[in-house]
Formats: sequence, C-alpha cells, structure tokens
Amino acid sequence: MTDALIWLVAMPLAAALATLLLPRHASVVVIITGVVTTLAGGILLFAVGTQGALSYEIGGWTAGLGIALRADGLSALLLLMTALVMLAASIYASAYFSKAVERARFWPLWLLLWTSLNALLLSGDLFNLYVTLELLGLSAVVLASLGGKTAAVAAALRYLLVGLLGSMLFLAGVSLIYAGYGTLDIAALAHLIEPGPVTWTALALMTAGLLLKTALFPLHFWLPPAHASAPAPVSAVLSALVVKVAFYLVLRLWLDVFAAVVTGAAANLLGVLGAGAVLWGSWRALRAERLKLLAAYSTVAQLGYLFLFFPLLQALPSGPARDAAVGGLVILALTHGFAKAGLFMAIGVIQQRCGHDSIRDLDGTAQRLPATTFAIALAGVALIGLPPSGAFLGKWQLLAGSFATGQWLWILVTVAGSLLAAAYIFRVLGHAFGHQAYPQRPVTVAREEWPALVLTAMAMVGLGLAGAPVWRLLEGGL
Amino acid sequence: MLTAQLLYGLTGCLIVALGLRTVLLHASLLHRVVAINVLGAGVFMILVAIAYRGPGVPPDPIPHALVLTGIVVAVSATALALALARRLTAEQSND
Amino acid sequence: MTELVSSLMIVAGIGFYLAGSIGLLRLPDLYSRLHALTKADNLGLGLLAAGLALHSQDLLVAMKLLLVWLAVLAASAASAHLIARHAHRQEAGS
Amino acid sequence: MNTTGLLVFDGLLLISIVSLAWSALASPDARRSVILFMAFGLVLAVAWGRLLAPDVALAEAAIGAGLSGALLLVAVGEQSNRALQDNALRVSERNALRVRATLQWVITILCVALAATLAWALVHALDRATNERLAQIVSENLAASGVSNPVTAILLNFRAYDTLLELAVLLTAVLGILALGTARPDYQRTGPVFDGLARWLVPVLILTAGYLLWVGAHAPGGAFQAGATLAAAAVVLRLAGERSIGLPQAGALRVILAAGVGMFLVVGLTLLLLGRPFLGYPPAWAGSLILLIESAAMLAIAATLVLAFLGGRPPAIAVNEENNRC
Repeated sequence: MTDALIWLVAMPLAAALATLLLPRHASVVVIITGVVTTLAGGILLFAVGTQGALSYEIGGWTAGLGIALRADGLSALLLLMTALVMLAASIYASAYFSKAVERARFWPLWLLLWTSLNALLLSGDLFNLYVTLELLGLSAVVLASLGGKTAAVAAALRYLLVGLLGSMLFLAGVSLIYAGYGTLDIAALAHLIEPGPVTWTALALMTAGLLLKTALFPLHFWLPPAHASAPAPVSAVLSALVVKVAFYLVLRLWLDVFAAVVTGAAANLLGVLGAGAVLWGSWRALRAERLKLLAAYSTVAQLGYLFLFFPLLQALPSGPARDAAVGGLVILALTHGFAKAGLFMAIGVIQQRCGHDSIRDLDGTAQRLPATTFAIALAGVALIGLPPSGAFLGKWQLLAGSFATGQWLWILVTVAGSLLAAAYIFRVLGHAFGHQAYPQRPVTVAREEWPALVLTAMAMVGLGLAGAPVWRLLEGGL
Repeated sequence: MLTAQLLYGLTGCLIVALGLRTVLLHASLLHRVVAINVLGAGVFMILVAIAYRGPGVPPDPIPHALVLTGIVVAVSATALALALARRLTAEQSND
Repeated sequence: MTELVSSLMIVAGIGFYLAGSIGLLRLPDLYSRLHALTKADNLGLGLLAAGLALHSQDLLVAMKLLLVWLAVLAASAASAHLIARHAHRQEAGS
Repeated sequence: MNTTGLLVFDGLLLISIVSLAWSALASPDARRSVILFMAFGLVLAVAWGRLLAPDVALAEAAIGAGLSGALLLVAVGEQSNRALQDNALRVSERNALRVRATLQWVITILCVALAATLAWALVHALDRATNERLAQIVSENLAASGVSNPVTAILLNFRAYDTLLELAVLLTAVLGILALGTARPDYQRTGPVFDGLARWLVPVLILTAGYLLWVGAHAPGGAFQAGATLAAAAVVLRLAGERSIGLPQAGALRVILAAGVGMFLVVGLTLLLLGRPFLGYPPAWAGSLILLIESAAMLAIAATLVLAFLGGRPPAIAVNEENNRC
C-alpha cells in the first residue's frame, strides 16, 4: 500500500523520459500517467482515511539518515486534486498545442512539473523540499515561457529570478535548522522544535521564501504577467496547483512542524497580508482588460483568503471549531484549484476560437461557445463563494471562525472581496451574453471544452457535497 | 564552538546579505544572476562551516552532500536564466 | 636541512608571485603586464611546487605537483598568447 | 600548523572572498563582473579545501566557478544580448532617481539587518552543536553503503532520492534551453597555439573525468565533478573552433540526456519490483549499482552542461525538429 507513495513520483518522472524518447506516443503515455496517478491518489486517500498517515522510507534507510515520503489527509487530498486537474489539463493541452514540434517540447516538461508537484506534496525532508521547490520552479518557468512572445519570456525570466530568490531564502532557513537541530526530517523536527533565535530566524526565512513563491501580497508582482502570458493549460496549473503547493508548505510549516513556536502576532501579520491580497487582487481583477489577467489577479485574491485563516487557527483552541476551520481552509483551497484551472482552460478556448481574450469584445460568446461560457459561469460562482460551491463552505467557516474569535476585520474583508468578485464575474458574463442565434449543440469542440466543464462542475457540486468526508479525513490532522 | 566555524559562518551571512542587496536593487539582469549565485555561495558557506569539526577531525559529510546538490541546481538555474535572456533579446529584436 | 631548503623555495616562490602581482598593477600596457604576470607567476608556482614536494618527502605527491605545474605552464602560455594576439589584432584593426 | 598562522590565513582568505564578492557585484562592467565572480568561486574553492570539504572544493572549481563562469562569460560576449545588460529600471527623470536613492538605503539597511539576524541565529545554532549524532549514524552505516567516501554514500545511497530529483532539475534546465533557441554559431579556428594545447588537454580531461568517476567511491570525486570535467573537454574543443565536439545526433543525444534520471529509475524500480524498497540496493551489489548510476549520470551531466554552453539546439537537432513538423 505504501508503495503508492513512491509510484506517485516515479510514474510521472518515468513518463517524462518516455515522452522525451518517444514523442510520437506522448499523448497515450500522458493519459495513462494521468489515469494511474489518479488511481494511486484515490487509493492513497482511501488508505489514509482508513489507516491514518502513511510513510515510505526510500532505500530502506530510517528517516533522518535517509529521506521519507509521508502522506496524511491534507497531502492526500491535494495529491488527488493535482492528479485530477493535471489529467483534465493534459487532455485540454493535447488539443491546445496544434503543432507536433510544440507538443514534443511541451510533454516532457509538463510531466517534470507533475513529478515535482507530487514530490513536494509527499516529501518529509526539509532539504528534499528545497530540491522539489527548484524542480517545480524551473519546470514552471520553462512551461510559462513556451508562449514564446516577448511578454511571456520576460515574465518567465522574472518568475525564474523570484523563484530562485525564494528557494535560496528557504535553503538558508533549512541550513539554520540543520545547524541548530541536527536533522532535516520533518517529523523528527516537529518533536524537537523549541522557541529561540534559530527557530524564529529559520521559520522567517523559509516563510519569506515560500510567500514569494505563493505570491502573497505584496510579493505578488511577478504572478499576473507570468500567469497571463503563459499558454492556457500552463496558466491553469500555475494558478491552480503551483502556487497552491507553495501555500501547502507554508501551512505544513506553520500548523504542523513549527506549530509550537508560532505566535499570534506572526499569524496576524499573515492575516493582514492576506487581507491586502483579497482587496488589491479583487480590485485589479475588476479593472483588468483581458480575461487572463482577470483570472491571474483573481488568483492573488483567492490566495489571500487562505491566509486569512492563519490568525483564526492561531486563536481557536484545538477542538471541533478549529477542525471545522481547517476543513474550511482545505475545501476553499481545493475549490479554487478546480475552479481556477477550469476558468483558465475556458479562457484558453475563447482565446483560440475568437482570437483574443479582451473582455469588452466578448459579445456573443455565450452563443458561439455555450459550454465554455457555462464553465466560466460555474467557475465564477465558485470564485464568488456562492452555494453550492465548495468555496461557500470554506468562506462560511472563515466567517464562523472570525465570529467565534471576535476578529471582525476578516469578516469585512471577506464580504468586500466577495462583492468585488461578484462584480468582476458579472462584468465578464454581462459581455459574454449577447444577442445571437443559439447553435445546434451546446458543446462545440469536445476535447477543448469538456475538461473545463468537468473541473468547474467539480468545484461547484463535487466539493460542495464532499464536504463531510473531507472534514473526517482531516480530523486531528493539523 | 570553533573559531573557524564562527569566522566562516559569519562571512557566509555577510555574503548572503551582499547578494540579496544586489538582487533587490534592480541592477542589470546579469548582475542579478551573478548576485543570486553569490547569495547561494553564502548559504553554502554557512553549511560548510557547520560541517567543520576542527583540524584533523573528519567533518560532518551531510552538509557537504547538500552543498554539492545545491551547486548543481544553481548552475542549472543560471544556464536557464541565460537562455531565457538570449531568447528575450531575440524576441525584442523581432518586435 | 631539507626543511630549510623547502621553506626558502616557498618564500622565494611567494616573492615571485608578489613581483608578478605588482607588475600587473603597475606596468603601463597590456603586453608588459602579461609579460610580468606569466613569467613571474610560472616561476613562482614552480618554486612553490618544488618547495612543497621537498616538504612532503613523497614521490607520488611530488609527481602530482609537477603535473600541476606543467598544466598551469601550458595553460598560461596559451592564454597569454591568445590575449596578446587579440590585443595586437585590435590595434592593427583600429 | 600553529593556530595564529591559521587564523591569519583564515582572515586573509575571508577578506579576499568578501572583497571579490563585493567587487563582482559592484562593478558596472558586465565582463569584469563575471571575471571577478569566477575569481570569487576559485578562492571559495580554497576555502572549502581549508574547511576539509575537498568534494565541494572540486565541484565549486569545476562547476561553480568554471562552468558557471564560462556560461556567463559567453553570454556577456554576445554583443547583441541586450536583455542581459539593460538595466531593469530605465529611469532618467531626476525624481525617480531620488526615489531610487532612498530605496537603495532602505534595501541596504534591510540587508544589514538580515545579516545581523542570520549571524545571531547562527551563533546560537553553533552553540547547540547537536548535529554530531547524524554524522555518527552516517559513519555507522557507511560499510553497508557500497562506497567508503561518506559524501558519495550520502549522495548515491542514503539521500539518493535528492540526487534523482537533482538530475531531474538538470534535465528540466536542458530541455528548457533546447526549447528556447538554437545554438550560437561556431567559433573561428584559433590557430596553432591553442590547437596544440587542446590536442593534449582534451584527452587529459577525458582521462581525468574517468578517474574522478572511479575514485569517487572512496575519495573526493564523483559523477558531478567528472561530468563537469568531461563538459570542459568539449568546451575546450569548441573554443578551438572544432565543429564536432563529441555530441551525438539528435536521437542519441536525447537518450544521453535522459540517461541520468533513467538509470536511477531503472535501478530503483527494478529493486522495487524485486520486493526491496525503491533504491534500496542489496549491500553486496551497492558498489556496482552506484557506479552504474554514476556513469550514466556523468554522461547526462556532461551533455547538459555542453548544451548549456552552446546556448540552444545544435544545428542537427534543429533540422531534425523541422522535419517532424506536421
């Protein structure tokens, strides 16, 4: 059973080599990888649900000397989301890239990115996390540059430098931890950790590095150009997964490994930055001229909500109320992952079919691409946080936690952010519904439109209904 | 605590700060790439200083292995940054 | 006795290095700088290697040091030639 | 050596390291900056040697200073590469300059604070000195690792998974470089002196690479140092104006690039299917399996570094890809 952990890393990595050596059979390899990783993710989730956290010691060496892979409810949920989003995005990408030479370049890097996502979510070793962060950063940068135009390359270059700076800061923190505690194993460290200069400085450095990578306001400056100028399938996973796993690492460090030394003031600081992200990101999304830029700024805002949970979790005593808040946080993150991936793919369809993604010129899109417009509407509902989307459950917990701890500021921010989100989504939909005759079929280009539709439906209905099992999985986890 | 550990470790801290300053100062791209490499060298210096155990005593090999990995990752990233810069120049002259 | 000779050689080697470095900083043009650098440094390294070889009292180590010296000799000769030729051609061009 | 002498040596070494770092970063001239950075790397290698880290010293000299320096230098040498040398912030107005001066001060103070905090934490960390334990565990398990050089044991056995992902990072970088553009044009032939040097240097470098690979099992060395040395041989050939620098044709090149990660995966997964843990070598086989993985890794590393030096797809691959177009 625990072999599933190593297969989740080895499978996409082997597939990357296969697509490099046999470019003609790449699509088959990718689909098989997607199906197998999704199954492995499902099995893992089931196993974690029934047996609790799993670990796998690579090479048979005890963790500490060697490196252990670990999975608990949180990482298993994110792994399954990664598998589903990557599978859908792969199907979409096989239609998006029309030239053989483009696909030959794209697939190996895509699978290397996939490897790094899984490896990061499973890693139980601080230095190994640094290596996975670099693999994630480099593969994401190359994929983002595949757009090839000046804007894409310039944005990718900035993305690379920011990412490198982030991982170097992270590594500096890891070095301090090794100097002070003599171990890199996360589980061992969680038992040893104690307040003091080493711990605080290390946590500050690692967090600063990760906040750069997860683009928390005001360190978000690199994200909109990079996400808006990348090819659509790449934008989808950059926004839905790549920044999300960096956030996962912040969560892991703050609520798990370093939980004993995190102070209320530090958590409040993250909350304030999150509030800034919600307001600034939503405002810029409202003012955006292009759909892709809107979606990118909306990512900045949605990440902000996730950081609003930190002061709540710090203030809530452990118990059902806190567990509920953790569940809300995870559901919000998952919903955003599905919804934003779907949104970017839908935008990609519009961009390729209409030749542009300017919001003002969308008139009639609802008639020409009804399924895609519907996917955008579904994603929009999830981004605003209306029922029955998973985001509604998440935001509900955010509000409930704020009431319970008397932190009124976050309530105001959440409400303001949601109103702004409603405004920018309805602005898009208002333009999309014009007056033209309806076509015969709702879905006009299947391979391109279905993935977005399925993902956004997941965000809307799937996660709304799956709330209870998610909570059960996370119980007592963080 | 050994004097050499302290000396080299503190120099590492200084070099990290020197590198970071240039990265943040919006210097030319080349200088920023060099600066990130310098920053990394500072971190590596801290790691190698941690590993040192005094003359004649075998040092801790784990930080050495980590630094070796770090050096290879740094050169990969540098190579990629330079390739991106080259492509950017090509695209700009096309525009 | 050998200890004394080896120390003297090392000190002399460092002296040549010093001279070469001063030459690099103080001499007026590229050719004379190259001249100071390659000649003095090669001799300095040779003395240093010989001194260390004597100090080690080990034939294998001495051979390795000799190899180091030969490699540097070849590399510095070739690079000095390339630099000088490049400078010469630029002068001729302009 | 006596303690005072060593202290003076340390002091001089550290002063030159800091001043080289400073002048490399402060020099406005790109080429000078790169050359100072290479000097910084070489002096750093001396420092690694001083701290009894010969493996790191070799890698730093070959990769950190040598190949990074060569990559930077050849990039600066391209006169047309404006993106590299343009200032990110094109400010000409006085007002903006004043803002910039203030920003400069803020950043400088921030960095001083960072250095102070880091130093404060490091002093506390060194005071605790708890990492004896893990080094102890490493030496206890060294006999079962298949090699006697502890650094190689960590890189290819205990923490082999790190190295696998590190090779994946290298693969990502080289695929990125291949995707981004075509190789720089060949150099002119350099004439008899450099040719003469290359003629005997290249075989020596190849021999050295083989030696470093082999010796890594029990002494400083290993796949990365060997790969970098092999790449250096190709760089020398290219600088001498050779057209063929040992890179194979497109198909075989892809196999070599994939070989590093590939051999790791083949060994790891075979062991997994045989009922052992992933990368859990049987002690009797460990030495040979490590050498097998390292040999493949060396070729992949060398090919990657050479392609990075070329700066893109060699002409053969570029042509091959055009044919694939639909």
